[in-house]
Amino acid sequence: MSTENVYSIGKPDGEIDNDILRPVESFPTKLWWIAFALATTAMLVMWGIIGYSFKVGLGILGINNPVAWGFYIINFVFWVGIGHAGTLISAILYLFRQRWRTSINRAAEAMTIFAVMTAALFPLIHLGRPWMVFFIFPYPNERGPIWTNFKSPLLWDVFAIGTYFSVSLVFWYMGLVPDIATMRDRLTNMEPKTKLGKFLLGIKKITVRIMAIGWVGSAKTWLHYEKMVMVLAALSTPLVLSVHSIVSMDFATSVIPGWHATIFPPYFVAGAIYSGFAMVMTIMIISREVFQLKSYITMKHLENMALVILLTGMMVSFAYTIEFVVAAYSGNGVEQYVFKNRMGILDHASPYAWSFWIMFTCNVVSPHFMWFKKLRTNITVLFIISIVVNIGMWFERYVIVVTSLHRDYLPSSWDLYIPTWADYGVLIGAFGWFFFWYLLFVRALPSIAIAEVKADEAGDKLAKGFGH
Amino acid sequence: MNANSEKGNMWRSVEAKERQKYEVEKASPNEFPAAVTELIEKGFNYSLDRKKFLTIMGASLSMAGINCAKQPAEKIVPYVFRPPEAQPGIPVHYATARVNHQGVLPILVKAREGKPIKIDGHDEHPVSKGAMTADGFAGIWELYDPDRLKTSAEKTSADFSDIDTATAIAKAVEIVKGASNVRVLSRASYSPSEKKAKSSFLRARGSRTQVVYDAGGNQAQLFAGEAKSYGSAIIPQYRFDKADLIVSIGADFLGTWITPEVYTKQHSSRRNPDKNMNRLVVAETMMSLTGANADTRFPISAGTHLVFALGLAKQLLSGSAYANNASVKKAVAPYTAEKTAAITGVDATQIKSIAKELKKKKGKSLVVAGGTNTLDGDLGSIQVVANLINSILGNDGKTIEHNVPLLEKGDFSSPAELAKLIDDMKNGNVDVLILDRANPVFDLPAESGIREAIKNVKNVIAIADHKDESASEANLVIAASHYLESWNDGYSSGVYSVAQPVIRPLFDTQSVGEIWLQLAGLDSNYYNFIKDDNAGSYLTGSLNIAFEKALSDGFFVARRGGSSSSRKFKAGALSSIKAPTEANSGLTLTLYESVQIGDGINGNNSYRHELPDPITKICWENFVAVSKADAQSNGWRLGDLLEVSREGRSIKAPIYIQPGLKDGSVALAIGYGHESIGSVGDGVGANAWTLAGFSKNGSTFDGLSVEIKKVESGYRTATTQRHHDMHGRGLVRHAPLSDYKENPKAGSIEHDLHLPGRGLYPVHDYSILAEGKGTYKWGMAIDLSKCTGCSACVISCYSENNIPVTGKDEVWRGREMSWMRIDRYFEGEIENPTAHFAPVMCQHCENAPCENVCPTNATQHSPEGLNDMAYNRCIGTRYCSDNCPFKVRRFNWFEQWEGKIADPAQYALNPDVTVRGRGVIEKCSFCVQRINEQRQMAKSEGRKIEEKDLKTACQQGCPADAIVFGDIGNKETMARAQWDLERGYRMLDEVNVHPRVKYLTRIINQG
Amino acid sequence: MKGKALKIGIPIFLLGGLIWAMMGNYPYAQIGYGPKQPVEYSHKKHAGDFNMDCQYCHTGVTTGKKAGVPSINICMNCHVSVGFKEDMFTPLDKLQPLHDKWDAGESPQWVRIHNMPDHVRFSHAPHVNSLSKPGEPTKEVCKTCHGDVASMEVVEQVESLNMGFCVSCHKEKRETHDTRMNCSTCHY
Amino acid sequence: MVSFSEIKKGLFRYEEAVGGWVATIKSAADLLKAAEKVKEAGVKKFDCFSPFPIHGLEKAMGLSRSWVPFITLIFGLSGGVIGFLLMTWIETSDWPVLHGGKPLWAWPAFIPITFELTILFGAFSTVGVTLYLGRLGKISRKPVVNSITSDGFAVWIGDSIGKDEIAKMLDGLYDEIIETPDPERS
Repeated sequence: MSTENVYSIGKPDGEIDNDILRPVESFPTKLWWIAFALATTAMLVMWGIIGYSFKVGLGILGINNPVAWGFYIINFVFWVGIGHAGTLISAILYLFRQRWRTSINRAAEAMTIFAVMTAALFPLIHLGRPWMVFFIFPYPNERGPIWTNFKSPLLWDVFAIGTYFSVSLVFWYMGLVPDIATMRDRLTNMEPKTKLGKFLLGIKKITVRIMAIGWVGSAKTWLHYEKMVMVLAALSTPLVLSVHSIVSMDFATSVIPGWHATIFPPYFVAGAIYSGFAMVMTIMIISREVFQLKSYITMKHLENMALVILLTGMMVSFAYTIEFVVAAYSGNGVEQYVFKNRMGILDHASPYAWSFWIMFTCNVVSPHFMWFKKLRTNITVLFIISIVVNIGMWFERYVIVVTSLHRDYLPSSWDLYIPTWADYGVLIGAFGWFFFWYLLFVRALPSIAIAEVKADEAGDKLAKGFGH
Repeated sequence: MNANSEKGNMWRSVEAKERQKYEVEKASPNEFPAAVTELIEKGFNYSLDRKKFLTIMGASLSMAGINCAKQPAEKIVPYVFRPPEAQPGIPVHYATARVNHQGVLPILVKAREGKPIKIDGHDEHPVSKGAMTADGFAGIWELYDPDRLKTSAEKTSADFSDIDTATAIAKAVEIVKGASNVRVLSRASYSPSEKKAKSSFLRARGSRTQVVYDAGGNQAQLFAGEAKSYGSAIIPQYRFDKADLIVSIGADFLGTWITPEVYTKQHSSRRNPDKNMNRLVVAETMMSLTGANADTRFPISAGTHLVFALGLAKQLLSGSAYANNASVKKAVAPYTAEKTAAITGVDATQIKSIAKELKKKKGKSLVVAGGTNTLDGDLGSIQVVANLINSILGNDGKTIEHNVPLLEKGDFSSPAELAKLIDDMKNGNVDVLILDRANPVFDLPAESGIREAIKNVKNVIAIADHKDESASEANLVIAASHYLESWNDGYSSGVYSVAQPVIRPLFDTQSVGEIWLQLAGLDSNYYNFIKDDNAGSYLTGSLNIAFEKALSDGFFVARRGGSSSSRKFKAGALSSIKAPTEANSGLTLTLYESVQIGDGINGNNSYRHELPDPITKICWENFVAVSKADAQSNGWRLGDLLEVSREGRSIKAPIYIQPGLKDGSVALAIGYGHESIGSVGDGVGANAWTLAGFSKNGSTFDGLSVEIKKVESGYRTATTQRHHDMHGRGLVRHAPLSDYKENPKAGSIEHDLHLPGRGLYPVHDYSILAEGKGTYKWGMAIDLSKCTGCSACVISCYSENNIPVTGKDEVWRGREMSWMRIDRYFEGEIENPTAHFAPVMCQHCENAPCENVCPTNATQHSPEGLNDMAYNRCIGTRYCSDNCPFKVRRFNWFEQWEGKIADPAQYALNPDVTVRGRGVIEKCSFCVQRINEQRQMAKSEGRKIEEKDLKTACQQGCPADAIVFGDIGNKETMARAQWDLERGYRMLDEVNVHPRVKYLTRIINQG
Repeated sequence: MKGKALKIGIPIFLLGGLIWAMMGNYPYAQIGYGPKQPVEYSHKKHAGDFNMDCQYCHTGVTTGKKAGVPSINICMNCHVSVGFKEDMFTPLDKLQPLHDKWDAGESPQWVRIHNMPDHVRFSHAPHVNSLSKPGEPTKEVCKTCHGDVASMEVVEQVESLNMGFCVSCHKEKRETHDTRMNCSTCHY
Repeated sequence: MVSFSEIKKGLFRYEEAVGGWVATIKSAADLLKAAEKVKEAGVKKFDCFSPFPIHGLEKAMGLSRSWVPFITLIFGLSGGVIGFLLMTWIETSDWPVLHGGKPLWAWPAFIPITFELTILFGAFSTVGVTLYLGRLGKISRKPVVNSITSDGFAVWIGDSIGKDEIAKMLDGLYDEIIETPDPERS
């Protein structure tokens, strides 16, 4: 039974509430305010650029004829990838009864929601005529009706991302309900000093009461609730795998050398989990430092994540290798050229080889430090690697999108892709947008699933209790 | 005031043969009679109409979703009297001609609602047979050029003030009356009436009053050469279609030389590998279009064209009629094969072998020489040698027809006269200088000192269409009309053409003919003048009837040429010839004319600038072409800005590393670098005339020794193609004639042998799913043996399909909008590569990758095999463009029209093609608007479309007849015949997209 | 009780409204648009009472893209002799503007009623020709899209003339009239 | 094979804890025991409250297993089928459109959307039915004891039996027994 005890916190339930709800119930720290200010500025910059591009057109970006997709789509794929860890943790690890998930799943799910929100932004703003976006929804209209093209991977995306976002959102919220109920009942015995405080508290009380949808922890409700969580987990598992597979089909179903690859779906999923876990780790390391949650997010948690990163990292490396093997074996000159061009081993210059080698070092080399217990239990190392991995994963998408497009079939149409200020602005702004929401989340809602932690704790006690 | 109005009733279309009466005056008080029908009210005032139309267009584009949202109330203004053939929505075609300093170009103008919207070749013309160049098609935008002079102007004190043209002319008459020493400086004219009107002005003032010069020098050189060697200054008809072996020494007859459109047609008619195919050998410095199409090309050092000619002559001399002629012997003596090889850089054996070939083809060969890039300071010298060679080979009279010349009575003045005039001007001996559409300040070599000289002339009167460099030096500028606005006539190669106005002058301008009549103090009715005083001497039969006919046909064949006896060559002409006797050291410059800009007289046409140079694919710029070795030895790299200087004068231009350019040779295009011609042309490129040499024997464009230094790096040169290597992908396939003879599939490469079989889905059979009975199967075949890459199709496509110009920066980013482009690849070693051209437009793949990925159904396949593009359904995901293996889909990155085009440019838009707004994809539609127009007609008449009725813009534009479009489902059609040729292949067929465009392997006749 | 009504009523109302809008019943659809014209021309009188054929004035309808608004001389074919007051000189008040224009050598500026967006291409000839049956007056065909103009004092739009309108007809006539359903039929 | 009655029984609903008595319990273990006792005492209307799910509690209370997944199955499948049929109808009969030489009924291309719709319908039906069966959304509802959502446990007994009877029933397991106000009566 030692496996259970590793994660047991050994605090009374009341204590747990206090610890986890501290950030929610106390006034934000200076650190938080600074972070929030930065995030918001970046976000506003992004909206400014987007507004401008709506006004004058996408010409302000660096994309051109051969490379018609640039930073926007790269970011889209990147953020969708990030959005995978959350559901994975809350669903797959749940089904595998991995107890260590309980301390991190809430935050991870939140991260998923915001990552998908960020990702979903890009397909919209990269449209030439965003105000016409309703054309991609198949609804009965006065134009015939003319429907959408159900054979288009982009339409699959719409359904996949839509489903994924709504399901994860619901899953996440339902998970929150008991904890919100806890907040609700803690607020009743809270006394504000100032008039303003009274007013704010009033508002908070009402919102929390509404969000708690009258949860009172009845055993009958718990029973259905547990089943629901189980079912949603079971549904989310194939969903999470399908989403990135479908995103990968945007590329895999095309005819462009470097995109046209059957290995893409599993390769993308692995990559997604890889980057997702890296992102979770980054955030966890920060929040356990900032919110004194060390006893909940222990070294053991981080170590487990590190191992997942190592595993998926090797899967991704394997996928890279396969790509090259396939190209070499295909006997297709164009395909082979593209991969030589990626690596920069041509008789003439290949302008984007550097991006490939950045990706290679970050994604293939860096995870192997995790083999050593000394390193994977060292916060600094973990933090650096988790960030390096995400840089690598961003460049993976850069390699796939840009290097494949800029030199495809007809050398006559080959051209360069040179990002502009707008591209960079939106790239940074996207992070601002993501963290804007995440920072609000950690202030407003419990970032660890209280009820689940308690349940696990009780589980230990009961186990003992029944012992004698 | 204006002849056109009363004579409106003379307007004719080739279609409408019977005569109807226009009531132009009654139609409306407004300038545009036909324009008013069915056009929005704003249209009533021409300064607004189409632009407003566009505004609504833009609006409705963005409101396409909520389809008929309230639109601004439009007004319909019908005719008072509707001329029966002017039916709203139905185009009217007028047969006319472009008569200018380049010669006479017979054209067919398509007008909608009274506005010319497209210029096409005149198929029925006996000589041109409908051939056109990019230059010809581009004319439509010169008509609607917003920077054209809107009225005349007069310089009071420092700057100009507008006055109406009638007064301007009156003033001019006054000025001239008073003046003692009046001189006229003009470009050549091939309109008999114009010349006559002018001469009646000149007669009073002595023969030497007028000086005619040739900026490019092609024609002057030929006239001079012909005069020296045969005594009469004519330009004979070169019959490229009669010659089995063509040797060109510097003459770019497929691109810029004399009448490239005619020569291209003739040449391409002999590029059929199945029938006695001709062979083209070219010796030149800068790779020209002709050189790029040569079966064998000799790169020679700059300034050695003449040497090559002499060297060739020497090889041929032995055993010919001129073998014992002293002066001939003397002239060619120094140039043994070895010597020539040493100077020109060609292999001695090659010279010998060419000579051998020529000897075999006596009377069936043709040697042409000349062109701007061969002007060596002694006008016509190279022509003399070329003529000598042709006389030796007995080609004169056979492949060179002189009894009915292409152009006769070349009225060019000798370089000496020009030099004299400039001296007189310098010394202030000229009271009045009349510039007749001439821009000497821009296009005379700076060395001539014209810039300073013109300042010393008391009164300069400029007849011009732009306030160009010279006009801005003038005291009085008389606004001249565009050729589509004015009556005129022209005479070339025995054919008399009557040029009729297709629209009344957009601005307060008058045709040059009228202006001269008035200056000469005659009745200003130019129409009468043409008809009564001139036409008679060309037309036969009753004048009225004959003229009517000439007007409706657009031409009248006055004299028919043909082969004849050869002329006696005056060997004496050779005595004066001086050619370099040793190889030149250091960097030597040659100046050439570019296909798109020519001599730069139309430098304000954005479409000309956007059209990439056929060889280098660079646009919006002229550039310094250097050889790779020179670049490396001097440490120059692409993106450097070089300063070329000669005798203290210098210009800056970006570098281009030109394959097939001899080391030590440098090339630069003339015609660029306008300072004041308009918002478009100003400051585009550098004026190469700055470097040209000038003497009383003629200007020097070739063999100028220059210094070059790098002044800046990281310069952005706009180009539409950055890679020139095919990487062995068999995109443009080619095979030597010998191989083709054995194996008709020669040149096809291995990977079509293992084409992928069926994929996940069964192969779609279009013949089955085609809806209904009256169905077609559209397809296109492009013969790469014929295609010269001249880019006429590209410009024709621009004009037909309302394709926007994006400008230098956007092209640099790779955002040019051209629906069809001409891919150009180099093969072989960089010293002397082979160039291959392939026009690439949307291939209308049967398994189109673009269609599968469009989420909104904006692009889908018609049952007839067209790849449809519905702009108003497109939301701009650009996924289709990503997934297009040919990258032929273009995206509107910015709004290209609304608020972007200045009045009256909007009139050039084709009302049958939607003007695309911002944020949508566009691409070649196989001119679906033409297909549908024909279909609608056919349907309402209950028949099928006939092949002759339907041509795509590119097909119509191709002077080489390389492009054939039609119903490939129908066994009878020409398209099907081409489609079925064994030579045919589909580009990227290994991707299994099944294009509906077939390319015919290029066959090279290596002799 | 009242709460329940709201709970169910509001969503149903919203959903219904949405569907209604989707089906193209926009408040601003052009149906019923019949502006005042510079000359009070009555189709009822001419096409209805006098039973003139549409093609007498709209000459292009079987030969061209556009039906064409008659040039003023067509009006004058008759109105030089008809439509005057008793004194046989002064035209009826209704016709005064027509005569003024005629004398000034100008055309009245009619207000366009049936108006397509600029990205739609409609050609009258093939439609009219393929729909008209031998021996039947043209108006029978015109009715399909323009309604019974012969009975209108002031012409107004009767059909939405939106894409759905075109497509529905093209759909049902696919077999009988060999109509085409792909984009480039109308959009190019 | 399960009978529908069983499924129906598995879709039992939450009933409001109004009227009757509430006994607060110290620990989860005690709650289990308490539930056992109450069940054995044959009390009809009763319910247990805890801050977190306790395994075995449903057995102790004698609740039958939840059949929520059955709803998921039904809606999930119907979602998929509806989606696939809709696409088939549109692509083949309503407005057939040629795309890149693919057959009109390119069923493999419909699979991703079919799958996503299955999940979507399944997930939302699951949540919906849970909210319904748990009677969630009644925000005015108050917990029987305030500490329930933090560290308290409680048993509610709705049957009309005396306080001391309950005390006897839960001997030693509770620390206090409170009467819950019944809005109907007061």
